[in-house]
Amino acid sequence: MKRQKLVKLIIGFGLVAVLAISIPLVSGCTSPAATPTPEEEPIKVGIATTITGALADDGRMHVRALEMARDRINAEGGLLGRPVELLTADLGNYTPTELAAVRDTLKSAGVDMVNYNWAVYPAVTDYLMEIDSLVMHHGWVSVDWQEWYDNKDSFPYWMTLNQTEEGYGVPYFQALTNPEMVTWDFPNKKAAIIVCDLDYSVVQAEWWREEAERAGWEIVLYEIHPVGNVEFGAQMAKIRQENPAIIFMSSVISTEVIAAYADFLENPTDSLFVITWVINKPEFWSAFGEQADGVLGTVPGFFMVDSAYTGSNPEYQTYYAKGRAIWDECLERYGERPSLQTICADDSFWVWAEAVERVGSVDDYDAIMEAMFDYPYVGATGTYGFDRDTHAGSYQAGNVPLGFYQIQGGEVITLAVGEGENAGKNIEKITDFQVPWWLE
Amino acid sequence: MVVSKILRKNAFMLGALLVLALLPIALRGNAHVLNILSACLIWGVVASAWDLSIGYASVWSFGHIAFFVIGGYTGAMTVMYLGIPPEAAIPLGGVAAAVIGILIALPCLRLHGIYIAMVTFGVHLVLSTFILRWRDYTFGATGLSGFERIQLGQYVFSSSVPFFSYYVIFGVSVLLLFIIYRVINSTIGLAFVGLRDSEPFAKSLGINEYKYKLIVFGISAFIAGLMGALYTSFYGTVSPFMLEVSTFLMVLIMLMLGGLGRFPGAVIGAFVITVLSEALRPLVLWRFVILGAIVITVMIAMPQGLMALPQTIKSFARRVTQRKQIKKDSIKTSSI
Amino acid sequence: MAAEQAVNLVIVGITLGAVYAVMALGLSFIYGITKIFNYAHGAFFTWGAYFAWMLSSGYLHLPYPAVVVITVVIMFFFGFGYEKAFMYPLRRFAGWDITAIIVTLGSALLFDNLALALFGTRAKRMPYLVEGNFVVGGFTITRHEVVTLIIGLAIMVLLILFLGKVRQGMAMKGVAQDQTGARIVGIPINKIFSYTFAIAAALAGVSAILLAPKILVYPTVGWVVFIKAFVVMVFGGVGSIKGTAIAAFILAMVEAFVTFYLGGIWGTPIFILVLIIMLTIRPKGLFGTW
Amino acid sequence: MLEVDQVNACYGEFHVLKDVSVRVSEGELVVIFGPNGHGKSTLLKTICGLLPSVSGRITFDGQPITGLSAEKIVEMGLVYIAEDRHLFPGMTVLQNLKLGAYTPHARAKEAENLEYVFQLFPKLKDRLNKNASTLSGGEARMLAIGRGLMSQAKFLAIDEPSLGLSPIVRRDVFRTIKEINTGGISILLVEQNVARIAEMADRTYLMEDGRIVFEGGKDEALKDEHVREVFLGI
Repeated sequence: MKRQKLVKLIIGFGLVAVLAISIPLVSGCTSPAATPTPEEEPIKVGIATTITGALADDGRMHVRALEMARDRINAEGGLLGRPVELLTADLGNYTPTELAAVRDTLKSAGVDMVNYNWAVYPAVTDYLMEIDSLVMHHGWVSVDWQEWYDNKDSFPYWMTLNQTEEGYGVPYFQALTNPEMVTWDFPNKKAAIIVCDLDYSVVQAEWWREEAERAGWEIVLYEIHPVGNVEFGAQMAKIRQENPAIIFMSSVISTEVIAAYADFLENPTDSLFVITWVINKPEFWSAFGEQADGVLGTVPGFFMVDSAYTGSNPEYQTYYAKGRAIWDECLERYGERPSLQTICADDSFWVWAEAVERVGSVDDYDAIMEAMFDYPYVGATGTYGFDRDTHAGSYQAGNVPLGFYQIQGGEVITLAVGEGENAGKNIEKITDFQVPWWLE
Repeated sequence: MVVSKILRKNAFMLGALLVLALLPIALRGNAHVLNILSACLIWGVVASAWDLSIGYASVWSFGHIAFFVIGGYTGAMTVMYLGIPPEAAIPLGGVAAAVIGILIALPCLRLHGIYIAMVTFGVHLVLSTFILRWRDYTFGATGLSGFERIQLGQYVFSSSVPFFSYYVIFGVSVLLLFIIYRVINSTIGLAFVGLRDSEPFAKSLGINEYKYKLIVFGISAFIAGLMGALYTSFYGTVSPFMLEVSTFLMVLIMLMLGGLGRFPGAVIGAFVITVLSEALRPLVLWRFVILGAIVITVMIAMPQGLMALPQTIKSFARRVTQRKQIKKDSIKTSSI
Repeated sequence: MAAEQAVNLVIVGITLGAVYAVMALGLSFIYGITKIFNYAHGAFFTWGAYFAWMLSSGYLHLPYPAVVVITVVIMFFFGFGYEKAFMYPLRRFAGWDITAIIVTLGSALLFDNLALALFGTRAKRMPYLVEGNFVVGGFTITRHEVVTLIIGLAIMVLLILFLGKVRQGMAMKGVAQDQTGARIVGIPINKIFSYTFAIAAALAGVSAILLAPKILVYPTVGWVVFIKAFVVMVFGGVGSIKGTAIAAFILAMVEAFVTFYLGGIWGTPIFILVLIIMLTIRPKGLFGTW
Repeated sequence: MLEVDQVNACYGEFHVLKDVSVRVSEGELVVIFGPNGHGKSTLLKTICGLLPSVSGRITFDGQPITGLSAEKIVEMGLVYIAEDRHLFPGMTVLQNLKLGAYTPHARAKEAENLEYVFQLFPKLKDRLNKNASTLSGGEARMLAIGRGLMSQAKFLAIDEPSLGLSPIVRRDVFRTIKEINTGGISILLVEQNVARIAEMADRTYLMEDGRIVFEGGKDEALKDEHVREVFLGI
């Protein structure tokens, strides 16, 4: 009897000991093996992004931008003569355990900057602030930014490239009904709105709806569906009955948009199919090929994907040249077009790199931020002048152009670009609108 | 004499507790590892509470992750909107979960097996709708964060203060595990097991099935909810992401890998799965493929779960020796 | 106009119902006959969809009838192999049914993530079985929906005939009702188990082919359908084909009408509420037999 | 016809059968007596392949059947009729009988066997389309035996056929068993109820605590002192 207990005891201790030993081994994986001499010690850039989970595609696009930027800068002799090293941490499905792991690994690795896309999940902001290094966030989601803004006194080192979410529902509706852009006689003034139950999408839809109602449109369907929903049969039944001139789908989840559009295609109505953010994602157009032709969308930031900029605006020509370079490199290196995520991540990296070069140090965060405030940065998606209060390069669709797109011939073509408060009314036309094939 | 007997009888558990209590010191407060250990403990308790229901009472509740999340939201929201001190909010999370647990137990009273599973899983499915709809208070899919945490002098209970927080979680976990242990070995626990093993017999002894179903739902939901509130307070955030299938799947695997109805098997399962899933993180996309393969292999090799490992070996050894003995005997008799 | 709306909704309900029913029958088959609750059934659906996708728009671009046949055959062997590899080795021990549950959990984890690792998160689109519409009177019905309904009903009729008239089917029913009894009369239990999984997997494959053009193919797509199939199985009562079919149609109609009138967000809650009310009246589902 | 030689078997960790040897010749009706829980049922289950044996040899019709699966043994014509019947409760009497003829071997003779079963149990014919769960105890017993016969049995291993039946029904059942036996099917019967069946048996065994403690020919059992002591309390 005694021996049995002893055996149990030994097994118990053994098990816990094995666990205890294995944990440090695990965490050991992330810490560098040798300490190089100070002058060639790499500058560490942490990437907090989604490698797995539903938004893995965005994460991949994000990481690609930084890989390209790293190689470019290292080929030119590094930043301040030091090589740049990337450290990717996976936000996965945003469970708290994962967030804590991201924070703990990046913090213990001692990163000099954290590059972060967006999560519509303010808790990520809380965790990234605890790393205590400079955070370059490339925006569009005000909840992430708002969480920082509410805590800005305790953590000043947060920079947001774009804080434009609320701005772009209104100009989007304006652009759609702008005869300069959409040359199609609307058969009626009815719109159906399908919204994904995420704050980001709901806010946009609300603004879009308000503007539509102000313009005298009738909203025949305003339907918020659960995140990840893929069955749109009932919604389409209603749409088929009402036959509205516009179907507006406000969702950032590509799967939802693809499913809804697939259902729509089964028996199309006399409507424009209008989407938001997903238009820039290769996920969407790769699912439909030519069948995606005619879908309209918008994305904040100057993002000329498949169409060339032939206008006269010299600023836009600069943006276009930069964006085109990244676009070509991405296509060559990864065999796939970039999404806006890629271009914006690139901008957010170079804003920082330029400021670091100017200051001559990576860890003097105050000086780096001062440099950002003082010198606007001209990137591939716009000119970013950082505001001392909001820490945002562009605020509420302010100084960064807004692009309106249509898929034509399987490619995302820019129809028009607008800027400022009247981004949808006062547009620069780039390409002719095509009446979607199902309306012909 | 009595002390030494208790010591000997629970050598395994006491040894494990001692190691867990001393580990942070040995690790010199390594934040990453301590947070993983804290997660192990939290999931260990949740899985054990769930085991109370599935393993001991054989009530196939699929609502325990929902109870966990309900506890989390209650904890966070009472602090945010009612200004209740965070220490008090944590047990409140448990109470809220227990109330919902008992409410959901009512339609389950007449049901069995998979039918209970479905009704309780219904809570899980419906909960996210309510969280999303009640946007004004729950902030929908964005989740809650930035609420007040427990503070003890200069120490804050948070995953960014791992050393202090680990001991808080350790203390609460040990207390709750002790309660679970006591429940298992009490008359209530015996009634659970009786109902599980032979319902007609248990009924003939005057054990009221309905009463015990309500009790088991109440206790296990309470513990799950309390841990949910603790988890929320520890990580400072709660969101409907927790209701995704992956969490449900992982905790159920922890529980069953350890062995159903074999306290503290669920805790061991939680440690193994949590540590493994952290250890496999560098594999990125292949991580859960490998984890799934490990789970399958382990279960095929050890069908009774990890907790039954010593027993499996023992009974295997006994069977082998028995067979040898029988063979020897029959040779003897046949030679006569 | 109101009539058209109602008809449209009924069509949505019926087609969805047919697919849920086929999926739920597979789940119910496995649970009824082998007493294993197969968590990996969603993964069966996912993989059925991926196989179909690979054969059609993904890589091989085969004609659709060939895709259907090959997918069903692949899924049949997938289910067969799954049982042989993961379930059969467990059966040497007492209490294996519990162990089997965790192995199905583990394989759900494995297969879902295998799809993720191999094909990425990006949703794949599948073409419709048949393109185009029928216009009957004032109503437009897509051909795909008609085909879905026909296939769904045909499968149910075939299964009823199989279980009632065919010796192998009766043997399956026998195993479901009394395993020892089945062994006594010489029914090979191991084979029956394997074929049960094989048939269930093939059914999951069929529902994947029918539903994937509408809801796409991505690594976690199976869970969406699995959960609905689970509700349908419980609602209809385990083991009853009739019950499953009726439950599938009722629930799909409820879902379609609720989504239409109250919004998509209320689909699931009402779905669950109907289930709970139903179970309070009949604790074993509509026609629970096994 | 059936030879059980030095068989040992375990139920979980309990050693139940200890060096059991039993023999049944062609056309014989052999009865094994013994108190409850002393391994009689385990012996039948071991013979029929429902339980594995640890050691020993079982041959049937001159072929070793140790370790064969239950379905192979049934196919050979050795059919087990369980004490707790194990009918298919959700199926009709006819469906139960048809499933009895599951093996290919039995399928060929299905009609013939069905005829024979109806001849033995005319009552079953009236209940053909009733669910098995609605049958009375005696009818269910008949159905169990009938289903066994449908398997084209050469040999029946019957476990306590009289359990839970009224004396009149019991007599009927025993008479039918004898009739089957005279029809040419060998039978190994396990029974607690000595008095009636012993008269019909060709040979008898007594099993106690997993061992065969007595073996005797026709009518010898009732004369044996030990048997009388154990069972008749004399």
